[in-house]
Amino acid sequence: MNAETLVKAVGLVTRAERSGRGFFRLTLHAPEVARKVQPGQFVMVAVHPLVAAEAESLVARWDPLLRRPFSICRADANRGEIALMGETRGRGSALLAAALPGQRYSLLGPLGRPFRLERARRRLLLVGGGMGVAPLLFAGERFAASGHEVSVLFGYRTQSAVVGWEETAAWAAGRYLATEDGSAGEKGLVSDVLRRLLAERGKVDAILACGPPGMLAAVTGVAREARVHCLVSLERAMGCGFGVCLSCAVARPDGTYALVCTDGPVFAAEEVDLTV
Amino acid sequence: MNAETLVKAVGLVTRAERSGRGFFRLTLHAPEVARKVQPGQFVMVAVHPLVAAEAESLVARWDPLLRRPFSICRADANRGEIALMGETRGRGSALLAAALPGQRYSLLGPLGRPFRLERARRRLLLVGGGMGVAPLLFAGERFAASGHEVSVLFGYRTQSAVVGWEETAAWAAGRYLATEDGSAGEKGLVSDVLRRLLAERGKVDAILACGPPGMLAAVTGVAREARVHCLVSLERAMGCGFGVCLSCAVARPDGTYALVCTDGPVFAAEEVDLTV
Amino acid sequence: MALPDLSVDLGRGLVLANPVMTASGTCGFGEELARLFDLRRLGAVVIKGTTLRPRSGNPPPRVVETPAGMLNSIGLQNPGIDQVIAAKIPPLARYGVTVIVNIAGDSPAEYQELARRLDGVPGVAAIELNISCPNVDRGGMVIGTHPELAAETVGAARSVTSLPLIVKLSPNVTDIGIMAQAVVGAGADAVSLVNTFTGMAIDVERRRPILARGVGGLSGPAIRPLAVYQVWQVFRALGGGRGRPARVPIIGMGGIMNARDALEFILAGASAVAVGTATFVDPWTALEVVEGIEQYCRRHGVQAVRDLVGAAQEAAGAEVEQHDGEQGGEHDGE
Amino acid sequence: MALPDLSVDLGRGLVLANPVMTASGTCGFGEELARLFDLRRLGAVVIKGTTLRPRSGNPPPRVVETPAGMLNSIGLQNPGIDQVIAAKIPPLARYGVTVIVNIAGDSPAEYQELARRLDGVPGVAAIELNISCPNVDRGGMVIGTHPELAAETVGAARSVTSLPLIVKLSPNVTDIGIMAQAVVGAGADAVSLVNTFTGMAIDVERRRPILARGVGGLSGPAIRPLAVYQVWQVFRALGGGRGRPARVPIIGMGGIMNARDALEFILAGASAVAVGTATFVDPWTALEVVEGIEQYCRRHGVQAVRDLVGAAQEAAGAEVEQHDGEQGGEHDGE
Ligand SMILES: Cc1cc2nc3c(=O)[nH]c(=O)nc-3n(C[C@H](O)[C@H](O)[C@H](O)COP(=O)(O)OP(=O)(O)OC[C@H]3O[C@@H](n4cnc5c(N)ncnc54)[C@H](O)[C@@H]3O)c2cc1C
Ligand SMILES: Cc1cc2nc3c(=O)[nH]c(=O)nc-3n(C[C@H](O)[C@H](O)[C@H](O)COP(=O)(O)OP(=O)(O)OC[C@H]3O[C@@H](n4cnc5c(N)ncnc54)[C@H](O)[C@@H]3O)c2cc1C
Ligand SMILES: Cc1cc2nc3c(=O)[nH]c(=O)nc-3n(C[C@H](O)[C@H](O)[C@H](O)COP(=O)(O)O)c2cc1C
Ligand SMILES: Cc1cc2nc3c(=O)[nH]c(=O)nc-3n(C[C@H](O)[C@H](O)[C@H](O)COP(=O)(O)O)c2cc1C
Ligand code: FES
Ligand code: FES
Repeated sequence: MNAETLVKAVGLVTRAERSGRGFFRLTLHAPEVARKVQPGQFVMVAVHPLVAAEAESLVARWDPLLRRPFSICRADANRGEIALMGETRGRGSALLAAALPGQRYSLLGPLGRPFRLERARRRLLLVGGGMGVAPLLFAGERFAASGHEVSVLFGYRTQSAVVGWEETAAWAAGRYLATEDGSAGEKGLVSDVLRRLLAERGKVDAILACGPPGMLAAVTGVAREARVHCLVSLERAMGCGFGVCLSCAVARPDGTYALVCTDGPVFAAEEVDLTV
Repeated sequence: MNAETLVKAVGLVTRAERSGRGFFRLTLHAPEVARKVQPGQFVMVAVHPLVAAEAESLVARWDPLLRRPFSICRADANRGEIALMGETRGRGSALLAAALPGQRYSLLGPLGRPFRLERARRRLLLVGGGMGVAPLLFAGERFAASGHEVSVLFGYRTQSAVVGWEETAAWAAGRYLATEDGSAGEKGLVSDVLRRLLAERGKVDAILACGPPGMLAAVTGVAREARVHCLVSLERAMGCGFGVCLSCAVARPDGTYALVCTDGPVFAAEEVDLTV
Repeated sequence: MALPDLSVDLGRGLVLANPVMTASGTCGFGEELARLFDLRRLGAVVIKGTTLRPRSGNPPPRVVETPAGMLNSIGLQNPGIDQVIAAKIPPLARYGVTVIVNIAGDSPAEYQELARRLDGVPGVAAIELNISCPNVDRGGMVIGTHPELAAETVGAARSVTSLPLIVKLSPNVTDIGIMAQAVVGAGADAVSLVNTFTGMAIDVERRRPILARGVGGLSGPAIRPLAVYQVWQVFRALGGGRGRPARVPIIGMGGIMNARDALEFILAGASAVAVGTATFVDPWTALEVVEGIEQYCRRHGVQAVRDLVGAAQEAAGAEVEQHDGEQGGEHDGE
Repeated sequence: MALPDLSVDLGRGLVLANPVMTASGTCGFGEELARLFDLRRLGAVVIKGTTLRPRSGNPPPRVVETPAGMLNSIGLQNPGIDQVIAAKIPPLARYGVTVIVNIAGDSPAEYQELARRLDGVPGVAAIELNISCPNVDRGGMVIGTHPELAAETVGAARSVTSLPLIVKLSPNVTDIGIMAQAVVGAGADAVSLVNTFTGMAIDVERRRPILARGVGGLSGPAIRPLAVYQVWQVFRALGGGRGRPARVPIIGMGGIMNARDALEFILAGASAVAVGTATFVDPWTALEVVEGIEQYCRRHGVQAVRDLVGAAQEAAGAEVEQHDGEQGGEHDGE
């Protein structure tokens, strides 16, 4: 954990975009978080909008009780803004999807270990699945700005599930899109496309991957075979987000557990056992 | 209970007014309720705004759990609108105070027995204390429109607590204002002012009263002494609002209990024992 | 696919059209709900706890809201068994509603007398014995927490009626499985659980309990995980397991707000469920639970809802098993 | 007015600057919170449950959110007592934090060994015995639900250490007052309650319990009314009453989210409180509870927080009294 940097901040919604399929994207004014956050980090968001300051102490709403982890997909220190993108899965995300401009949300963050790469790893391939593209968008933009050559391979179930793809055009050197049903881009699983790309395109210095568990297991397998350094960003149910509840356990190869919130969410592929 | 008329309706906030002191007034588009409601009736309001219909089933927010009773203070059948006014007391009212135009709230209603008066009782005096003026505003407007002569005597703690007073000008024949500290209108308790008014002004055919328990006890005492017919609208903590939980008990003179939600909230003063 | 079969057999001839009932004390005597929807669409209606003599109930405040729940101490306000038989049951019965009468007494003898008066009353489908009342005869011992007293009470009622007897268990015990075994041994045809958990809320400004009587019973979503687990335990204590039904049917309740919640109870081992506090929030909840269960069955290709009873027990791995011993299945104490 | 005196004496020389601690298992070993605020501003820090040997914990999922609460089955993941003594306690102790070590074992002998190793360790202010673990020696009997086993366990620990012993009681019992009496009789200097309530959540789509181990412990605001009542009961069972303190101090917890909630416990009879799940939602909660209690004392002209302990018991009328007998104070069963 970059605990030194953890703050409790108020995020004022300046923009709330929604799509029919339960996708949402919130732009929040939260200057301190925007200044500190690094790609790969996340915030714990309280899903109830704050009420007027003088009434906040009265308003105990404990259901849902726990904050929800969301990756930061963009940060603009100058404007003091961060962006989150999400999809409606359960009750917490459904509540956030209903956020309106002008509402304020309590945030804890930035949390977790960011994507860290030596400068020498110049050619990066970001491999994202579904909503897993969120932290990669932030990482891609920042690594491209600091001189890396960044390509993206994003996979989705179907065309209407494509999210975050357009904005990669601004900074990605190569862009590969796949859908499971072939309704957009190439037909197939990202791991299969990845295998072919690594064979055809030649050298990649590091893969940064985020997505559903099955996809990550497959992608890390391909990377291992191809001996490409691979960082994965993991998602686990989180109670606290800062290392005290021990709920976000992920198995290490030796059978002990790491914590996704403080040891991760970004791990080197070999640090974790994604098969259990 | 006018159970025949109970519906579950969605109220769309068309206007949300707030004052610094935690007062709020919500105008809701809820045509069916607006059409059916009679003065003295109330609605049970779920304090969580509804989310998008397709997500509503996902979003179980059970804290606060219970709906909150609010009197209807205005109804416009033509526009399909009702109005509620309230003050921030605890968590439910604090949440409603934060309502924004465009949000939708679930309502059950209209509920309870309305103010009922024979036509012969022409001269009415509405005696309200604090937020208790809410149902009286609706009653005053309607009774005035149907040919009664309606006067108002509203009492508040202090000037900044005055609420709903201005709008009585449109229909009230006589208007008396009192504050405990004398910062607006006459200085004193409504019950004292009432005693004097009844002595000075002569005949009143019925008193309609609503306000805090102490005030109601005093007002009904004065009415009894003066032998004026008196209807009171009571408030009690309510679990359901439609007669099934038995939580809203109010003592009858014989020691048994009446239910405020279905036997009331409007009672003839002699039906209830306000001293216990 | 054919309509899923929602019917459930609760023993001694008590067959419900579907597994959803209202919980006692949360639907009065059915009058208010009957104005809102056709009560015959529910499996059964369990009416307000009825005592030998009329009771006017406790002084207010009688309820206080707590996080995702509420405490109540209504005090069994009811018009007494004779009035219930004379005036409350007939209209429901005439209409064809399946009526279950919840009774409460101070002693085994009182339960017996209540059961005797109900035996043979037209339209009464079953009796539910609410055994969480303090036993005055036994110096304040609580029938619902003492297996022998509970068994004695059930036996007393059993001896005077041929109506199906459902025994409603208190959750305020170390091992609810032992209570279930005791009442089944004494002749209960079914068990229902949970009744409310004892709790208290304090007004910190006035420095006193909020409820006039101090303590109250906690209901609502807050208790759902506790209630689901107690149903799970009782199912096992009554011999239920992978593919094996429990010795008698279980009626599960506690915080059911929608069909998903109801299915948790059924999958844990309940043959039927009851909707309580949710009715206060939305009077149509029980009906929506019926519809939601039917939709779930269709969506999952389940032919009969009884095929779901205890199904989560079958799926549960060895770890749950091992965890869940005779003594009530403590988790490891965090 | 002078600053209110917030200090509390928990017996055997354990005096805290204020009545607020963190609850075991909800603040790790203090490292994360220490980066956020000065832990010396809390009465004490109770560190994660520690066992004889290191434990890697249960497979995930380990937590599931429930209405206003959460179920956990972490599985006592901890590095083992030797590592805790060598690496976890010293930094906290050096810093001047009051450290209470929570220990968990499988048998009285294991608790004894844990207590023996902690005796004399610099910086350990007290030991909290978490007795809700299944007892493997006694065929799965649970120490926390059997008065004799609990007493034996406390006696075993008592015989090897002069440190203050706090015994953490399980709420999953019919009468927590009896448990409290048993452990106090065996030498406990204080009791803490409640630990989590056993519960379960079922994934209805997959038809299996959500937690990998099936059952879990319920914590959070949902349980607060139950926990407040259990503190109320224990206060009485230990002889507390109008103006009389309990025989040993009580540490109350269960769903405390803010100072108001903490005051409910104090007014019910707790001398100190612990903040658990709330820390997950807001890591500064415990600190805010200290400040809120101080403000409350000022606002109400309370000179010492100990004057508030059990104050709601004094206010409670005869009805609460009458209701709240030896047997654990059932309400009337609604
Ligand atoms: C580091 C990190 C970063 C993340 N970044 C993002 C991001 O950028 N964007 C994003 O969209 N997500 C992200 N996530 C995932 C996100 O946190 C989760 O989607 C979110 O927490 C889900 O919360 P919820 O309340 O919507 O769902 P929950 O209510 O927690 O439920 C999740 C699912 O489980 C089901 N469920 C819950 N209880 C039961 C039950 N008893 N029976 C049956 N089903 C049940 C629900 O229906 C739902 O489908 C991230 C997660 C992590 C750990
Ligand atoms: C028929 C009827 C009509 C009504 N009409 C109106 C109306 O038109 N306008 C209006 O404003 N109101 C009206 N009311 C009153 C309104 O319903 C209540 O003010 C409202 O329900 C309060 O809800 P709440 O959630 O804000 O407060 P609650 O959370 O219910 O709490 C009320 C108060 O008790 C305190 N409290 C709760 N629990 C505790 C505790 N454990 N310890 C200490 N304190 C505690 C809270 O802090 C708060 O101050 C009406 C009531 C009825 C019955
Ligand atoms: C206001 C109220 C009154 C109740 N009255 C009774 C009763 O008379 N008899 C009884 O057996 N249970 C009674 N109960 C308990 C409910 O039937 C049910 O067991 C309990 O509330 C748990 O279900 P729920 O969480 O869905 O409400 C009552 C519950 C409430 C909330
Ligand atoms: C994730 C988690 C882990 C816990 N671990 C322990 C533990 O190791 N030892 C213990 O005695 N209690 C443990 N507890 C129980 C808490 O200390 C506390 O008793 C309980 O959670 C009730 O308080 P709360 O509602 O404020 O959380 C744990 C609780 C949680 C939520
Ligand atoms: S989420 Fe709490 S330790 Fe990781
Ligand atoms: S509020 Fe439920 S009966 Fe009146």
